[in-house]
Amino acid sequence: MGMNNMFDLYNIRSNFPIFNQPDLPPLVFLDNASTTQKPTQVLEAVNQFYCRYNANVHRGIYKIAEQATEAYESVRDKVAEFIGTADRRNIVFTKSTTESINLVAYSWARKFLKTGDEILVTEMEHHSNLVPWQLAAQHTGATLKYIPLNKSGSLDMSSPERYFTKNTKLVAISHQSNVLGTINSVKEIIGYARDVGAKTLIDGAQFVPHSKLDVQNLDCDFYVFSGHKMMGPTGVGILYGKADMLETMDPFLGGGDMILSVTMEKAIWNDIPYKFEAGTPNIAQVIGLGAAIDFMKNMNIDSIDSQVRMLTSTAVSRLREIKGLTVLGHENGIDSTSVISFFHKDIHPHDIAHLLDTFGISVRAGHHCAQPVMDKYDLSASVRVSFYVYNTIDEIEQLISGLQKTMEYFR
Amino acid sequence: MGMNNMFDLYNIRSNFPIFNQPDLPPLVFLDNASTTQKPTQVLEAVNQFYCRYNANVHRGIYKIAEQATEAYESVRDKVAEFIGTADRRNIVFTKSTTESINLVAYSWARKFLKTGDEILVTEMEHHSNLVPWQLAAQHTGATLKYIPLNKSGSLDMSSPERYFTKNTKLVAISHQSNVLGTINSVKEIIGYARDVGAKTLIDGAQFVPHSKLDVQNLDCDFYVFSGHKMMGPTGVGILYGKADMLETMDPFLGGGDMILSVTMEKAIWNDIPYKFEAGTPNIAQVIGLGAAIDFMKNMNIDSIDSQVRMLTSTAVSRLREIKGLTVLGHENGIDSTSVISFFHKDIHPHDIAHLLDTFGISVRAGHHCAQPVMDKYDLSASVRVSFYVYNTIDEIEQLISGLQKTMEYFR
Amino acid sequence: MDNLRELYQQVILDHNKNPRNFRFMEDFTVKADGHNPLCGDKLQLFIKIDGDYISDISFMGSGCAISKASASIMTEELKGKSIADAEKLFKNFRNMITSGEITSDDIGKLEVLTGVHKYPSRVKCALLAWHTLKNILDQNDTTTTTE
Amino acid sequence: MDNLRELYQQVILDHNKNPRNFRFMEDFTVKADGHNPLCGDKLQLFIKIDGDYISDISFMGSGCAISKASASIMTEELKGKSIADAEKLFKNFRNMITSGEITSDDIGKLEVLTGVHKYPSRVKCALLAWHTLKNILDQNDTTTTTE
Ligand SMILES: Cc1ncc(COP(=O)(O)O)c(C=O)c1O
Ligand SMILES: Cc1ncc(COP(=O)(O)O)c(C=O)c1O
Ligand code: FES
Ligand code: FES
Repeated sequence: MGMNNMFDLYNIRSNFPIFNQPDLPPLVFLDNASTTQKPTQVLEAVNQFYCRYNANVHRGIYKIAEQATEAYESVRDKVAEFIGTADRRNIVFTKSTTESINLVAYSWARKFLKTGDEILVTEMEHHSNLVPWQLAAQHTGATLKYIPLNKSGSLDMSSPERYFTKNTKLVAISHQSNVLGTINSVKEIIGYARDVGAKTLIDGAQFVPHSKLDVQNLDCDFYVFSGHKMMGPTGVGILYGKADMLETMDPFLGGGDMILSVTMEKAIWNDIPYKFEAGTPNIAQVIGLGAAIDFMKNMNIDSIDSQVRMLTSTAVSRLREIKGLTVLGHENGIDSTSVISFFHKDIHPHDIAHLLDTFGISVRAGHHCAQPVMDKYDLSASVRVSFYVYNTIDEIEQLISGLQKTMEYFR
Repeated sequence: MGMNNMFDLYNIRSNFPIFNQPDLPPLVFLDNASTTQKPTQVLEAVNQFYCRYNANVHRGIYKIAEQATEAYESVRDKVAEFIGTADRRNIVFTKSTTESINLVAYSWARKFLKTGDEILVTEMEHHSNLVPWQLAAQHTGATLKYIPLNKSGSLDMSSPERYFTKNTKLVAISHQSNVLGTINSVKEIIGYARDVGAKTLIDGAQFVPHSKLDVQNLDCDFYVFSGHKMMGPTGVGILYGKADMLETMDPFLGGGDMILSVTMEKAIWNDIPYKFEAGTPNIAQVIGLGAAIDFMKNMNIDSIDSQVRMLTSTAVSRLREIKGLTVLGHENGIDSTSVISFFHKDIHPHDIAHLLDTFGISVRAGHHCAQPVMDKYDLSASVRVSFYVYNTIDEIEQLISGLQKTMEYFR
Repeated sequence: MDNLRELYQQVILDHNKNPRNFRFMEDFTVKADGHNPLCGDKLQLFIKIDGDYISDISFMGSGCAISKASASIMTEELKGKSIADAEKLFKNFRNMITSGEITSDDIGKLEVLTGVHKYPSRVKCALLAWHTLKNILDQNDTTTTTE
Repeated sequence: MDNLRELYQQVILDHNKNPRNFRFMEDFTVKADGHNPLCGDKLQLFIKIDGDYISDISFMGSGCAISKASASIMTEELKGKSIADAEKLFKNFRNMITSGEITSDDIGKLEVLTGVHKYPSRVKCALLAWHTLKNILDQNDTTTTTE
């Protein structure tokens, strides 16, 4: 184990029941960019809710309803603090990153964009940060433009004036690529956007799970991420929005809790963030997310970051030693971590993933919901491994030996 | 206990951890229309997922990803069978009833409605089945009309020709009122709608938890309900839609999993129901819903129905004996169950609910997200009690004595 | 029952039953409407101002015991007070009702409402009349400064 | 490794490495494109029909070992067969690949693919070539009947 491994790994893994099932084969889980495993603390928080104070929020005045409301709302404070804003009204709970992005696409973009306006994305986006803008563009007459990707794995920022123009109204980019692991210079990009008066949305689904985020410092208009990729339950996403942006937006879903008063003819919207949280929210999931954030804070986000970086750089080196394998991106001078995609000159990615699975190693094969990235490399698919804080150097060795056996088998 | 109580109540309650916390005061939970308690079986299913095969669905080819996909998709079959359709493509998973309704409002109503068209709702709707249509009407130029409510608690169907016209394009009504407990004659209403060529959406959030549903027999176009009101986890809703309806609709959320292929310029939609399930779904919650349905089937839905009816009619009689209290609806000849709203001539509903809480009884006070119903009765709020299968006659007696003490206190 | 006494003190029940200054006012200087969206309850507040002083104050409307008692005691406390003192009392009261702590002895009979802070859903009830008052005072401020 | 053998039998590895009839055809009667949206892989199938018989058949494209082997064995099995027999084989094969059961002995070398049914995500791989074939046959049917 590396020098900069400041974790007692045995101790961390002991918090995750899935790694400690006596009747199951050991799990080498290397698909963390897709979803992460959950520590006992998160499952406990969810169970405590269901077993001790399960009630709907915001409306009940009896004890467990007040308790549920307080627990739910306290996670809003927790998320706000975690990402660096003092204003709890900035935090809207959704079901996923995907819903967060669509909320902005419907309630902001469809309201404010028009023919001639431009939405700027990148060629590196997950479909969730691409398709909603295609739909919004179609609907409003706006045009979708994109910053191209270099084969080295970073965005081509050689001539920003080509992409950031007076027509650019929204810049929607990922903080980190879910295929290449590249971390984009979002601060610089937000600066370009501000210079031309464009609003910004940052997709942090891959970044937040292992890196310190400070939205105030970034000064983006919107920031989105998912709970399930940072040890939280499935079914909860976050939308951060500047208060003045959220104020000007139309509501997204109509229903209970998002209105102040309703007659048969019309409704008056509730204040932000409640205006955007219609219906019974994902209460248990939000509470679970709170426990995940506590867990991350206890571990210390910088330690998570360096552990994941250590694993990533080790794996990149080891993978590059294998003949016939090509690793995408991760070139010198590019900030990248946690996610590594590669392909073999002769063996199809799905066959590799399948064989690794028979050795007990879970990796992803496919386009990773980012077909334009695959197109860039003229691939239909790649193999992807992605790390989280509970992974170990030993698991990387198992991966390498699994790959060697696979190549042997297919020789 | 009544003759028609075919339950071993002790046994049923023993499945619900929240009723068996030695260090907490006993919980008399009478706010089941808001959300229900969860049996161990549901919590176990969720925990088993997180502890044994937590992975994202639809994309992974490794073992636990296949297992997760199979578990998630098998609930689709289960729901289909449970509500009476043979076609799994009819079942879309959402986060709530509210999202299900909004999905139809965005993807169907906003696409197909235009000025002059009419959306028909009722004066009895939950805000979730009202506000989305107000928004859709505003957006398309369509007009919102409504079937009025009689003070007796039922819809005024005396002259249907006034509401169902050649302009009526959509009829969106609740199967059961969440304030009055009234079950509407939806089959008749769907018939009227069909006669004028209108599509139909039935909000079954209150109905499905305790009654047998057969969508094929109803022949509605859409049917929506929530998992958390039928012992399932928070964060999962269901949209049933006829296949030809779902086919013609635009997608709702754009993102991963809802497309077949994407270039920077355009996307090709996936087949139904996947076209409507963008992003990482609420996997654990759907799996929990599956366990809730199993639990209901084991109990037998008809037994649940008669138990809830027995509790309701007992409570209505007992409440009507109290001087100064008025029960809304539940008149002779009106089919009603599970939910009872009432008010006291001198004591504010919130004070009643608060005092009952100090006696350990959880009831709801307010407008129950159905202000038009309150307006009808010239009330700003009512007290609402609502039963589920684990409630007991003894709890009704505690409610009655709590009310008596409250009146004493406020005399 | 002990929990109960904590919130619904005898004084509160009394004000609920017999609210003071619960009447329309014809010759008010300013009036404002208050609305608690959580429950739908509404309140109307009337104030007659003489120079810098509140010479008369009354209210009407529907509401729970907490909101009625809070409004009733408020009118009792404010009658004859200066506008500056009313502002001060608003701050002290809001502070007490959200924290449960009494940081100033200038709180008068309002002390009976201390228990409310334990019930977040009822804090808005206790504040309804006060927020309506605040609206009036801010209005009046504006009028004063623009005169 | 035992699990492994179940799916990736030696025959499959061989067909993957040396796919039979893996070539363009110039003088085809019909051709069709297949696409597996799950992975993005694409396949092109060419058929030359003489009367009711498949006189030549070939394929091109990218794909995993399962899809390639499945396509390769399919072409071997179909060459020289009648269209009716091809239809029958399609049904038998689809049945085997989804259920894992061989209900007809008319399945030939395709038996090596039985293991696939245990892996739902790979069933589409094995069916890619066959679905493309089915498209062609249905096309051809139409042509036949409208003549
Ligand atoms: C009749 C009815 N419709 C819709 C809803 C909204 O359900 P959810 O909050 O789960 O979206 C409710 C819940 O109270 C309801 O009772
Ligand atoms: C960069 C990025 N954006 C968006 C998403 C979508 O997240 P979710 O599926 O939780 O909505 C993902 C998940 O894979 C992602 O990696
Ligand atoms: S409940 Fe309405 S003001 Fe108290
Ligand atoms: S993985 Fe593409 S066809 Fe098998």
